[in-house]
Amino acid sequence: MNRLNIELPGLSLKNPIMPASGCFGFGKEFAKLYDLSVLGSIMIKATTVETRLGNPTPRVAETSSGMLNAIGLQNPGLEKVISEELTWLEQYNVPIIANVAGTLTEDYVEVAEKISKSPNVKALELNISCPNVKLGGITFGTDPVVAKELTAAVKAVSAVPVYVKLSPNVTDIVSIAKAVEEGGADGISMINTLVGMRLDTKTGRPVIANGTGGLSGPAIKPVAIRMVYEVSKHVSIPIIGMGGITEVDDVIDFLSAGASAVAIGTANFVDPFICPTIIEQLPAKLDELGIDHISELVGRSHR
Amino acid sequence: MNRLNIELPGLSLKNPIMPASGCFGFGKEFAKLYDLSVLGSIMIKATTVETRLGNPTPRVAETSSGMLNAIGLQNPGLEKVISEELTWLEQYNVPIIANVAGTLTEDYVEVAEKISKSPNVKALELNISCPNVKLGGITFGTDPVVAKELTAAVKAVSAVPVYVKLSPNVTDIVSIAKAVEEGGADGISMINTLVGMRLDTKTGRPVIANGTGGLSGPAIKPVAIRMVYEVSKHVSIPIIGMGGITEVDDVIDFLSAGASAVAIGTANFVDPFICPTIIEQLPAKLDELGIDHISELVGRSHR
Amino acid sequence: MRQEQMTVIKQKALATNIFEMTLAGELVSLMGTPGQFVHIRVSGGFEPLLRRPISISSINKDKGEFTIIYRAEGKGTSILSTKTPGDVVDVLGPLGNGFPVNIEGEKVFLIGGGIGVPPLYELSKQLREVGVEPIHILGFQSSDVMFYEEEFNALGETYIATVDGTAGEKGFVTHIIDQLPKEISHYYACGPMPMLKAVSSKLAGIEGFLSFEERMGCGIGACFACVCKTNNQVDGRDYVKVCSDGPVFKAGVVEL
Amino acid sequence: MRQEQMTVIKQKALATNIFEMTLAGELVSLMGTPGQFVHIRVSGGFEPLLRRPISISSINKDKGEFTIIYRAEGKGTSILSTKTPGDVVDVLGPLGNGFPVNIEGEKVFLIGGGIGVPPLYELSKQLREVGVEPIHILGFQSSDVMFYEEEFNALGETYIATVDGTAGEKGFVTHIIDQLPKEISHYYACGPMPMLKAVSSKLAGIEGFLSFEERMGCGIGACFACVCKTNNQVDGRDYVKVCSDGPVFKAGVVEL
Ligand SMILES: Cc1cc2nc3c(=O)[nH]c(=O)nc-3n(C[C@H](O)[C@H](O)[C@H](O)COP(=O)(O)OP(=O)(O)OC[C@H]3O[C@@H](n4cnc5c(N)ncnc54)[C@H](O)[C@@H]3O)c2cc1C
Ligand SMILES: Cc1cc2nc3c(=O)[nH]c(=O)nc-3n(C[C@H](O)[C@H](O)[C@H](O)COP(=O)(O)OP(=O)(O)OC[C@H]3O[C@@H](n4cnc5c(N)ncnc54)[C@H](O)[C@@H]3O)c2cc1C
Ligand SMILES: Cc1cc2nc3c(=O)[nH]c(=O)nc-3n(C[C@H](O)[C@H](O)[C@H](O)COP(=O)(O)O)c2cc1C
Ligand SMILES: Cc1cc2nc3c(=O)[nH]c(=O)nc-3n(C[C@H](O)[C@H](O)[C@H](O)COP(=O)(O)O)c2cc1C
Ligand code: FES
Ligand code: FES
Repeated sequence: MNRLNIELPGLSLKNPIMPASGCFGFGKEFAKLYDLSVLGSIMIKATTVETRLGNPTPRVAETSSGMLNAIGLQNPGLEKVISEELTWLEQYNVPIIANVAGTLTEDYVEVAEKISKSPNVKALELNISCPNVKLGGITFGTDPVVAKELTAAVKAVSAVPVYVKLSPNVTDIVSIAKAVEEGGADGISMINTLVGMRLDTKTGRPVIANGTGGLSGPAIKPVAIRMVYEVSKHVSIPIIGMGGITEVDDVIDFLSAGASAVAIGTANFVDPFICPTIIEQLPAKLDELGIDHISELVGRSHR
Repeated sequence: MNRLNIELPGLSLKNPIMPASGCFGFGKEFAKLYDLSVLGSIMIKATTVETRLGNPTPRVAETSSGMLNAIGLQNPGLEKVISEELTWLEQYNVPIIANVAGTLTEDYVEVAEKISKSPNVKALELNISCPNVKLGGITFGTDPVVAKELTAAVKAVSAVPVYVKLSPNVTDIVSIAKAVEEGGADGISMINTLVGMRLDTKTGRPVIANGTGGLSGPAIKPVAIRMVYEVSKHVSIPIIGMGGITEVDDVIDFLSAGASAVAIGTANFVDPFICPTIIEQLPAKLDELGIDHISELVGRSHR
Repeated sequence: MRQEQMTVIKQKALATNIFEMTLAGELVSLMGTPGQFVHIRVSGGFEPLLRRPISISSINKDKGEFTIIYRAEGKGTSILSTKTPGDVVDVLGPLGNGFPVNIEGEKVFLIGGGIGVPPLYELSKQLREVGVEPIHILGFQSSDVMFYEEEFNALGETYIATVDGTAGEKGFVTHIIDQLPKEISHYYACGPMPMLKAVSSKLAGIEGFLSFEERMGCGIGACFACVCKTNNQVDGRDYVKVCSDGPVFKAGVVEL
Repeated sequence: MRQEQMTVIKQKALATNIFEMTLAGELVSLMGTPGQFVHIRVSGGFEPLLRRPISISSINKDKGEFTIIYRAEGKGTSILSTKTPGDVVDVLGPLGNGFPVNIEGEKVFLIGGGIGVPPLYELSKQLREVGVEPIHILGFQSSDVMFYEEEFNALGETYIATVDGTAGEKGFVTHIIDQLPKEISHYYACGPMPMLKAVSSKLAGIEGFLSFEERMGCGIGACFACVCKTNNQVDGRDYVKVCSDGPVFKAGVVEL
């Protein structure tokens, strides 16, 4: 019996574990370390219409139990992602979730329409929450009306289900979640990074060239759990939860809070084998909790 | 020469270091450990009109580089705070900042009017950002219009300058800051805690009886620095910065980001001598940075 | 109360995940009543961030040493269990108000459950010194995690209960209480809340002292983390703080 | 590339805050060109969270050991400096592409600044093995933080510059370069960005290899943290990743 499989719109997951967008590139590097087919899914790096060079360096800084990044959506652009990266990924038996980004609605629509036709792309992740670009990104994710419209526009063209990735940098995440649900989203992924900043104590200047960056890692887990908990109470579409997962217990917590699957970001930098390690540890954890199938954990905190 | 003194509306601070509200009670316990007169100021526990019993326990939980609390504004009530706590504090040569909380505008106004007449209360801190009470608190801190009106109402009755304590749980903290400045605030204190949650992995239930709690400690420092940096660019009233300070370098960072003084919360639980220790370390730190007076650091990151 | 970098003198595993650690320093000179606790910072960084409250289980003023007994369970106590003699540990204490020893009485029950047992050891010693005869009733999950049976035996009658029956009576401390004559003037209890509840209702009518546990922040009374509701007002308040008003309260004071 | 819990064989202070550490494990068998680096996790927890990139400074395949030389400066490297023989350290490596050794040439400059010096040591050894004569030009802040002068001397001509003049020439490596005949086929440089800039403009026209530093996340090419702009397209890209395309690039490739 497979005790770990999860069925979500567009996604038949062997297990609920996947690397988070931006923390795994397009898989090539990690493929040198382990067989990518063990993963539930892969959320590939944000893709935009054109090639993006991203922000100046330094782009990362360490903080207490966390890190800041301001990569700035660097990616080779839609064409190359489809022709090179996604094609290369076809050798693995793993559904891909394509992270879609842009500046204008048209950009999102173009990327979504084209990338959703790639045979191994089984779902889109609409990135309306990137804090590290001046235009687009997070601006779409902080206003419910705008978020809903964008979701609807992308849904209209996408050949696969659409998950919308929410920003935690909002007063009321539930209202954004409800709006994207109304806009036709098939699921939600959350959370993206919190906007943060680190200064160089000697000079007083920001460490990251961009000034601010996105905070990720264990430091943000309590915020992520809270938001997943609240959103799952108010929407009926599934949630892919993330934010600070570093060990198997964190996965249990996200599922308990109401996520149906989880993504692991920063922890891949700390321990490149973290995804397969957690996948291996899950069955024993289920035994420990006296649970047959992992889906029984979903939303347990509400019951 | 005093290299550490800071002049702020209503406050002549010997140094820019003060314990944050809620992490120091009314000073009695720490007075057993050191002379409170060494402190720049003391931000006393939130005071409401009536006695409050607060939330059920457990009220605290630990997280990575942080903690959650849901005390729920427990306090002995306005009368007792004035007659017992503030009177007792008069023996120390230290200006008090009274943290004012309530459910309705009238409550805030009543507490502000009365407590601001206590001789050692030199400023008020308007708590529009407590995440741990069902009514009042944070609801005032997430809407600029409401925040401005409350500020104006309190300013109208307060005998001393009013600092408004901002919540980080908002989409646009600058708009709230500007609103309270327009409402007549003499200063801003920031940040209060981020709303978070921890689950018990075994049971899936929230560890804190209240469900959610406020996240504080080093984990939130990057968020706090970012917000102080942004707000200080857009308002002309001074900022008392806080969020995750545990060592002297953190103080430098907050000043660099634009704060004129800082408050220390959670770190008092970790090291009860943290405030006097940092005060002692500051002069050597100024030497190291080649700076004569601490005020030269304020807003350095913008220059 | 003081904060001190104390030196580890001894660290010994008593049972599965149960450790006994002896620490030396000047702070010991401030220790008095049994049932007080210390607030320990197990690492210099933020992993973990908060201190851990642990009861003082015995005091040796002559040597300037005291002992704690703790279960290595979560992050903090696991780190504590890796310390070896010569290491220093950041201790804040002694904290709180302990068990009263100057009582009028001849025989008393000392009732402990699991890691609630440790403070009863110093209590028992001090009671004997003032001529009170302690009868120990100690409950554990199983024999694996049982400790100090002999030490308590040396101080007075000792009854053991284990949930799984692997040592002593099978069951809870209340089963033993049921079987013993109640020829006591007082009882003292420390253990999980359900035990305190059961014990205080079984021994209703006899003056008792209960030691409570609550999650703590500051440990010194400043943060209101560890508050318990009281049945009646205490000093004009409807609540007490476990850390500074307790951890020991007269039975009946705290709402159970 | 592999991840391994490697064993500390030796830890030695070479100069003020400069440490030399030897590690053993199977990962050494994968090491090849000099100039590659390892990505080290210095603690099991989140303090600090990220790995630290450190160059391989010498390789001993027979013994299955390699050596790093690092400055204990911030959180991570300070913790690393407390490790003692027998401790294990989590190492990911070898990473990146190093300095090419199979060159056509007789004499080369090896130019290092501060903690950029370490990888030049293995480079120098390997160059000598293929019959190339290395001339070492090493810059340090002051004699306090200077290391490996003798080791480099044993491999070839070695010139030292210190900023404060406490050892060798007072000034920068470029002052020494100015004074030396440029009878070299290639140069290799590793050090801070301003040094790389100055050196490559001084030696313009000679083929050179520069090793770069950037803040890193993953260290393996997946996160785009360590990107540098290139002067011309490389494999159809306007950028390179220091961790996986570098850290060594031909002079002229990366925008300085
Ligand atoms: C007054 C008092 C005396 C105590 N005496 C002893 C003793 O002598 N021996 C012993 O083994 N234990 C004792 N405890 C319980 C002990 O404090 C906890 O077992 C310990 O804090 C758990 O820490 P951890 O690192 O193992 O767990 P973690 O799960 O890492 O702890 C996370 C957080 O929860 C808190 N916490 C977890 N469990 C408890 C608990 N039961 N009570 C209070 N806080 C808790 C921790 O302090 C920490 O802040 C006492 C508790 C109190 C309040
Ligand atoms: C390819 C490469 C090879 C290196 N080889 C060596 C070597 O052989 N010896 C040596 O002493 N140092 C070397 N460094 C620099 C070394 O990585 C940093 O000094 C070290 O990461 C600083 O960590 P910390 O814990 O002391 O500082 P912290 O201030 O705690 O570091 C905070 C964060 O910034 C990063 N960081 C800080 N300084 C640097 C830097 N100069 N380069 C990259 N990241 C940095 C850290 O990795 C960490 O993520 C190399 C760097 C790179 C990129
Ligand atoms: C270096 C880095 C790059 C990221 N890039 C993206 C991205 O391109 N698109 C996106 O939606 N999220 C991106 N994220 C956010 C992560 O996918 C994830 O939401 C966040 O980091 C929280 O998870 P974590 O704490 O496990 O890292 C990035 C995060 C990091 C650390
Ligand atoms: C236990 C606890 C109680 C608090 N109570 C209050 C309060 O009564 N009023 C208030 O304005 N802030 C309160 N705060 C927030 C702190 O004053 C401070 O804004 C926050 O903790 C961030 O600072 P820190 O990271 O240094 O703790 C409380 C924080 C903690 C941890
Ligand atoms: S733990 Fe802070 S008041 Fe008791
Ligand atoms: S450090 Fe991640 S790509 Fe280089």
